[in-house]
Amino acid sequence: ACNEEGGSDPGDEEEPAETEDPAEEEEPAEEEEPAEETSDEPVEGGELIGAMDTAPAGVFNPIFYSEAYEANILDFTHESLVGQNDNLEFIPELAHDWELNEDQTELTLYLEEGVTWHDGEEFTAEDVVFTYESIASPGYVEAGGIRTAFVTPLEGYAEFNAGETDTFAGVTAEDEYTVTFHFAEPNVNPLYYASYSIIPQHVFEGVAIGDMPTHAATLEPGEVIGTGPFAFTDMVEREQYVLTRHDDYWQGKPYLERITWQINDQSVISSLLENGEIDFVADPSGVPAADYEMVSGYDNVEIIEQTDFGYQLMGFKMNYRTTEDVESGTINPNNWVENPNVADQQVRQAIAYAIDRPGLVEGLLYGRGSVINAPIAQQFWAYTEDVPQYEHNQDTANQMLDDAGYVDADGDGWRDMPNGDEWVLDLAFPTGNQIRERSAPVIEENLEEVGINVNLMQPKEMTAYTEDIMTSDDEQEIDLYLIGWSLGSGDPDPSGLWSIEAAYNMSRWNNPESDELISQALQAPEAFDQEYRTEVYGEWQNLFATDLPAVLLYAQNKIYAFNERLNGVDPLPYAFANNPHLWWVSDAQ
Amino acid sequence: MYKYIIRRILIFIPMLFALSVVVFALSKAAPGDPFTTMLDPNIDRSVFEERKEALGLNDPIPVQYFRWVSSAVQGDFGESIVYNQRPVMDLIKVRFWNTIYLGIVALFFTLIVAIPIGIYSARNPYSLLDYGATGFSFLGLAIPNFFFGLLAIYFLSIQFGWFPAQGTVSGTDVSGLEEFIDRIHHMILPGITLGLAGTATYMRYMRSEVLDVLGSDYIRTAKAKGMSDRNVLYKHTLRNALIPIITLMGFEFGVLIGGAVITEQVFNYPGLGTLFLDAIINRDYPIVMALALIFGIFILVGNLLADIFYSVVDPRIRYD
Amino acid sequence: MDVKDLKTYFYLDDQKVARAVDDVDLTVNAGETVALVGESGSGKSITSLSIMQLINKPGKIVDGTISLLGQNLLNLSDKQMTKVRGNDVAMIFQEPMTALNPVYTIGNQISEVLRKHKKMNKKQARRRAIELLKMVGFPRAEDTFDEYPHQLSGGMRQRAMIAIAISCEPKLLIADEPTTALDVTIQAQIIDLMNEMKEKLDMALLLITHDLGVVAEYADRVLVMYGGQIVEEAPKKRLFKESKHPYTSGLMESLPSIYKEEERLGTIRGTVPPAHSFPKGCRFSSRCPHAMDQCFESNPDLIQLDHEHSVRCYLYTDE
Amino acid sequence: MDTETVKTPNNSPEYTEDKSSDEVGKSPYQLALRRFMKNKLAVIGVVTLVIIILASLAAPLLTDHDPTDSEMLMIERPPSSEHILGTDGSGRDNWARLLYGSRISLIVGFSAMFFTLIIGVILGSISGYYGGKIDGLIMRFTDLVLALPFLVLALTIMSLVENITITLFVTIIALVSWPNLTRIIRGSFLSLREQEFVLGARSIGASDMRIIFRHMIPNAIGPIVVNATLMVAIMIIAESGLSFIGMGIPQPQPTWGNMLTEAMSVRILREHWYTWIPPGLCILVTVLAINFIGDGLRDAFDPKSNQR
Amino acid sequence: MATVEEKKMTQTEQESIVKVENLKKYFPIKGGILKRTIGHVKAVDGVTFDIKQGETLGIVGESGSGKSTLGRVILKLLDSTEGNIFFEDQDITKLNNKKMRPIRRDMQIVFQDPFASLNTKMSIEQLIEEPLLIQTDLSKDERKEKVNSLLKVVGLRPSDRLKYPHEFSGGQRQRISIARALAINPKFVIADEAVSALDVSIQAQVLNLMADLQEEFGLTYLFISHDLSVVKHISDRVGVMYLGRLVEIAPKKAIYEEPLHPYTQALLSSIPDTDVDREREVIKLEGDLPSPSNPPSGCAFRTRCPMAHERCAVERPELIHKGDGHYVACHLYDDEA
Ligand SMILES: Nc1ncnc2c1ncn2[C@@H]1O[C@H](COP(=O)(O)OP(=O)(O)OP(=O)(O)O)[C@@H](O)[C@H]1O
Ligand SMILES: Nc1ncnc2c1ncn2[C@@H]1O[C@H](COP(=O)(O)OP(=O)(O)OP(=O)(O)O)[C@@H](O)[C@H]1O
Ligand SMILES: [Mg+2]
Ligand SMILES: [Mg+2]
Ligand code: NI
Repeated sequence: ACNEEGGSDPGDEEEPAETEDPAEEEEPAEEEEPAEETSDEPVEGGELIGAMDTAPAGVFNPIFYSEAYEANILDFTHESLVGQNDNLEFIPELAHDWELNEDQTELTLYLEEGVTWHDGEEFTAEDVVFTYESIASPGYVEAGGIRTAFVTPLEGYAEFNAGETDTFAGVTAEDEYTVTFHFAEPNVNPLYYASYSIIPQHVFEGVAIGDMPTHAATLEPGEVIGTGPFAFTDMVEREQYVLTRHDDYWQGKPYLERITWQINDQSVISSLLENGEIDFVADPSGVPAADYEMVSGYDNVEIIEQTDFGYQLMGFKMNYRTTEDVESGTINPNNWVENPNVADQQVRQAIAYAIDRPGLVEGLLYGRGSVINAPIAQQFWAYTEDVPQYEHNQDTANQMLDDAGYVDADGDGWRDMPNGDEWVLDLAFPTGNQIRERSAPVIEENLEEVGINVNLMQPKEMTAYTEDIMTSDDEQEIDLYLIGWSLGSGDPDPSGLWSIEAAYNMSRWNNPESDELISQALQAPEAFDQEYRTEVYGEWQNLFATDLPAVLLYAQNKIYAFNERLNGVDPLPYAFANNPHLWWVSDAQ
Repeated sequence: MYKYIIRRILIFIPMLFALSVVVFALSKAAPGDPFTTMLDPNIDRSVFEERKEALGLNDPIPVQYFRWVSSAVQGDFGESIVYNQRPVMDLIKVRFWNTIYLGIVALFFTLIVAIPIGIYSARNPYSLLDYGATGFSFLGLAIPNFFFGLLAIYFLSIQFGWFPAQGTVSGTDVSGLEEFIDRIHHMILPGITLGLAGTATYMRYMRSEVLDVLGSDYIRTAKAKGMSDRNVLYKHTLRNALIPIITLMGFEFGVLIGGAVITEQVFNYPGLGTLFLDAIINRDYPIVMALALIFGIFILVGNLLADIFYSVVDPRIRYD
Repeated sequence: MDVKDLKTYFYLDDQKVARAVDDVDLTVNAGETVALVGESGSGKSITSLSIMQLINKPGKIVDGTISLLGQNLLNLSDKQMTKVRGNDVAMIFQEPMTALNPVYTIGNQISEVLRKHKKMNKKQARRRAIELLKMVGFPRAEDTFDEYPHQLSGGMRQRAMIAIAISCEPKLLIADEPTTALDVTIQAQIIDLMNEMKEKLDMALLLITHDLGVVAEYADRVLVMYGGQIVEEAPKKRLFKESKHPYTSGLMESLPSIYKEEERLGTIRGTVPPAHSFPKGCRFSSRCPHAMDQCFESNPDLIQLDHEHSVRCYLYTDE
Repeated sequence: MDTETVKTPNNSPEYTEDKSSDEVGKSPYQLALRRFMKNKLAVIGVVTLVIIILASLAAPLLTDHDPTDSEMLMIERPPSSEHILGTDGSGRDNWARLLYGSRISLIVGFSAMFFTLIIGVILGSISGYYGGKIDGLIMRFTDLVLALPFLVLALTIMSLVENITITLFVTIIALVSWPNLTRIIRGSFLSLREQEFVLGARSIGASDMRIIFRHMIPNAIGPIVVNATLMVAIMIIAESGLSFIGMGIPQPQPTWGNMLTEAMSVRILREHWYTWIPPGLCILVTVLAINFIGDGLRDAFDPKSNQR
Repeated sequence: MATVEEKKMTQTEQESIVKVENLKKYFPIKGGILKRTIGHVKAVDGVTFDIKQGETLGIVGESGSGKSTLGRVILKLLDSTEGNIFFEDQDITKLNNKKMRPIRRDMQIVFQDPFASLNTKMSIEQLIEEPLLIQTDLSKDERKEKVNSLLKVVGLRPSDRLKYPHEFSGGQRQRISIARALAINPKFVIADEAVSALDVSIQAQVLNLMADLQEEFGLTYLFISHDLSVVKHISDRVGVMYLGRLVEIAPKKAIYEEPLHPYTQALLSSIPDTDVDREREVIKLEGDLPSPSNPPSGCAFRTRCPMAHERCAVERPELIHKGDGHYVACHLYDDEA
């Protein structure tokens, strides 16, 4: 259940491997006052209507949900032990304190006391144990769960999952308010594993894991129970999802009485904002870049623009899997077949020079984005600009291609392979993201300007497309592909996307040096030091940008817009909904 | 007449069977299985195999068909692939009535507009209103309904704010009459959009049928009997003119459902049409199959009703 | 009933005018059966429809008077006319298959008239309708009352039509080719029935037909129509024995008989010209074996040969 | 009796009616054409359609732009001398897309009609002519296809294929839209089959093929041609509808339908009329023109019908 | 009168050209819940007769009595249910379409409706040429020649060749139909109500033409009509049909002067005649023609017969010869035989 949202919403992106997407549901318990705040005192009461362009599929259970629209609801209803702040550092949430042992194999967290679930029950360490046990339990994957990455490094996972033991040794409750995570091996970023949203044991106890996805407490308003500031109380399916204030919220009663998510077509959202029918539009799509100008002209609307937590890229299909491997589902680099069309590093670099990335940002993104050079979210401490930049330069590109021997041998106006063979690059791209779709012909044109014959392939719908690139990459047809990743905020580790054997390594980039660096960055105990990791990741990013399995194109800006009557908004780098209990509206009666 | 109806119903059953076979065959023609879309590399392939085995996807096709049909008869269409294994029936339930209501509004609009205007046109051919109606029906047939929908949203909803642009209700806290009015208010634009083409068609049909009937011998007889114009129109003309229209109405169900796929999309209306389209895009075949079957049943029942109604209106059909 | 100078024209698309009925005079007295004969397209039906004022666009009654019991029907309003139709004048049409509304029962269609003109209530109308059905020879009249037209045979439908027509005991019954679509044995029944009803109710009967046999059998007086005009008028016997107009004679000649043995039939060459392009002079001139120069010049008037016989032909202008 | 027996000399030519001379010797097709030409709306329809077809053929002469060429820095530009109708969201020239789009819209409309017509004529004539079992079989099959709405069936089939090309698109549309035409043709054939002239043809020993092609199809030509014409209009609309929901001819190939999908935003509707009005109008005008022609044909072939 | 005499002579010498034996044609009636065949319309129910070379056999009967069906079955435009059809001593009952083709040269049909029996989309030339094209291998010029001569024969101008049916009146169209039927020199022509739709004056023209052609080409006619006077005028022998059965068949004179069957008598008496002086006694028949799907038992006519007795209800009368080629199917004459 990878959740590429292939829908019609422009600007929506794919999520990468599960290792990277959990942070979405985290609420850092940041105590600082909202940044750009008016001097007015917050008032209690009032309601808010938010818009999203696609309805949630309907699974409101943190351990089973799969997409950003469901996350929009869960962001308000469920909480984790730890959250993240603006700098992506972990901060206390349901756990007010924690301790780590020397070799980072044991993490003990001390929970807030007096936290109540929406139904009034008390939140305890047992709930935490229950949540992790559920994810680790046999049958979880079969039931459709995709969050095993949070439990695999924990001690005893394999045995518990195989049904060999009855108790999960990975997470244990020391007492009612103390819980310990036991890692099988020293862990570089243990808090990340403690950042998963907690579900109530008293509600799900006795429910077989296989039944959980269809249980009322997963699906139905009023039955979905969390500890968050708002409870999911009502819905008109596919139209309205109502969140009502949790009066006993442990961080204090939220100001707003009610927040309603309304599903509106992208085409009308901007105008609904203008006439005040909706109050905010945020994740996952926000306001389309094209509408920025128009929306910013509305007197009653404020805009927050920030870099997206992800990037778009054009990958080079450097190797193909063999048919047998595809059929058996194995990923074995030793069997891979090299793609001669893009095998030459110099050629890949030349292509990078040939693409006018600032132009893309300026044109297709209406300037609302940035060129990105390394495959780590810009907001992370690990990101570095200190890599080869490939500024748009056709002369350089031409020069490099000439040097590499890719010249027009037969005089047809297109460059040929050094051995004189025809050189045609097949560029594949998916439908769904309008901007990306539009970038394909632009890239084609850019490359043709330096004499590279590019064949634009028929765009496919997202699911079919990823299937082509990932699972049937033996067809040996695709040379270039477009894809976008939105990244998790928990840890910058790029292994899910770029380690050699990662399924999402769509380029089939086979550079042992890269794997070496990636694992080095996670190597205990050196990696306990963030400085060290920063350094290693810097090196890796350099390697990436030099060897260039993909040209990173741009990172689109998220454009959040909300009615000025809404106060207290303080988005995180990766999410709009941050401390919604502090939101208030100036016109509440 | 009962015989006729019974026969009509008996024909319905093999059609239903054939329909289910077609739907099933179509879904089996789909490349891959539900799990090819589950790309998650962290899940072991053998898990898929187990689940396939458990779902019986490796059984012989007739066995699979039989299982599908027998559970479908009990209202169990399996689980959605994309919507996190939610039972297909649950997903359909929520949207089913929305589409039915929308269809009713569209049909209501169609009839309420098309029939009186069609009659008027036929009785006053080449009058101003007749030309107007003809112009309207030409335009109504020439404008793609999504385009009409977009224009309607833009002008009537956004510029003038007369109607809500989307959804079926404004909020969750209204009830009773208020809710009813609210729902109707929400359905007007999509209803008109959906009914537009039908209105145009029926207006023309009605006109030509009434003209036809007005020229027939028995109308001359009625006039020769000294019947008043009103009587001639309401008693002798209408019933005869409506007979062919009723037959057409059977087909209208199909048109409405097809139209609903697009119209619901335009208005972001949570009905079966949007569900179907989502399922198609996501290749969520359990939903596609269930909906195709349901749509087929709609149409078959529509035809059945039309035929039965037809036999009520036209005595000639009753005894054959 | 008296019809004078009746002119009904059709204004066709291309500026042509079809003079379907042109200067027709016709009188029907009470208790009398008058036959109107002529070939197809000679204007018989239009004459009768004009009397009923059931001419549809693009046709129009251009001129003339139609007086029924001294009242000029052409001066009546639409509403007044609906009171006359079916009540004072009734009509039977040629096609029994299509002249009844297929979706209503026979009974319904009869009682409708009674309720309208005789202001009967439902029950009375039903009783009377069943009486009428019996009168026109339905043995199971009660059942027939609830039957639909498609359940009846052609002859039965025509009888039902007659029942409708006589239900209000009209002064004048117009029968436009009432038996053409029926078989001879049924035809005999129907015409007998009409005559019987005529006698019983003392109606005037205008019988329109192209079958000279029927005319010979049942009419009192005969009018021969050609090209929208009456070309000869005479009592039946005189017409058959001493027809004057070449057209009438031609018709007689061309009719095979079961009692005579003729080797060859006489014929009239050519066909009836369409109503929008009659020859300039006498309308029959193009087919007439006796046509003289004069005939191609102008159309002769109807000449009164004696008090009961008149003819429209230049052959007799001198006499 | 003194009147002479009037005899027509047996072998002498008959008097024939005076027809206006221009109608003499005109075949029914010529007469239909004359009636058609008298119908003002229909003629306007033909002229309009011819202009549109010519424009689409002459597209390269009317614009220098490539309809699939994106100019990244020329996105959503208002009309200028360079871009007569401005550019779309991918920086492609709207005018060029309109012209080239007409090609695809027309190709889709006409070729779908053509395929449908072939299927419809073959199945309909077999069914209507031979009747009996084969008729029953074909009609049940037709009913079955009709039991699923056009769009639902088309979408379902489209979801089965991965790469939608124009040919495939047209094929799918034709595969789901033949039943109506088949029924119409069968209906005509069924009634023609019992007509005396068909019996007459059989009585002189004409073969089935001859009867179908020489006698029945020409006499069913009215409904066939009319419905085929209207089919083109329906197909053009269907293409635009499918494009709208993203299941039509894929970008960057221009069609009027997928040009219109750009209008799925209030901003475009409000500020960029030049992006959506032209394709919208083109669909409207083309479909209107075709419907006018269809109506004209109906009246021309069947002057009695009073449909307008 | 000489011609008539001659004809009579030749006729007796000639062998029969068409012979039908116990011919039956049942149309199934579908009904019931499953649309099964629940009965049959016995359109033609056991008809036996023969037609001699060069003669005209008239068939009369009321609407629905099976006249047209009989004609179509003989031409094999419809398949017979039972019985045999011989054409020139060849049994054609079981021949398939292909084997029939050469035989179709010799048998032709002219239909009732002059508006429906010509393909309006073909010119007169194409129409008349079509049989030549199918049945002969004449060259184009020869065919043209032949078309011209045929048009002359039926009294149309060669210049009419290029016209289309809609430009002709009913009588002229009927002439065209006749020309078309004659194109391949058939020996046997069925005229199914060929003049019924025409006005009397036109009807006379066509009847005369048919008589002339018979003389000229030595044709044999099966002349179907419901009009007794017309049948009398043209036929040599006349058969009377009632509900799919032949109730009487005899030379013309015998039928019209001494009809035997009560139905024939009634039929004759109900024809209105133009002879205004003749006093006739009309035998009025009660009721309508019963439905051919459910004919009365025994003698089908008994329900309307003024002389019916018990036997008529049980036993179906067979055609019996009453001498001089006069056959009748009625129990009144059984015992006399
Ligand atoms: N609606 C019409 N439009 C134009 N001409 C008409 C119309 N109705 C009748 N006519 C013309 O009027 C003439 C007389 O027609 P009418 O129906 O009275 O003939 P008829 O004597 O009743 O013939 P038939 O025996 O066929 O019924 C015909 O030549 C016909 O062409
Ligand atoms: N194709 C058919 N299917 C079913 N019944 C038929 C068919 N053709 C004829 N019949 C029936 O067979 C019977 C004889 O019909 P046929 O046409 O031979 O009568 P007819 O004597 O020619 O009558 P008419 O004088 O009306 O032409 C009728 O009851 C008719 O309903
Ligand atoms: Mg008439
Ligand atoms: Mg017949
Ligand atoms: Ni995933």
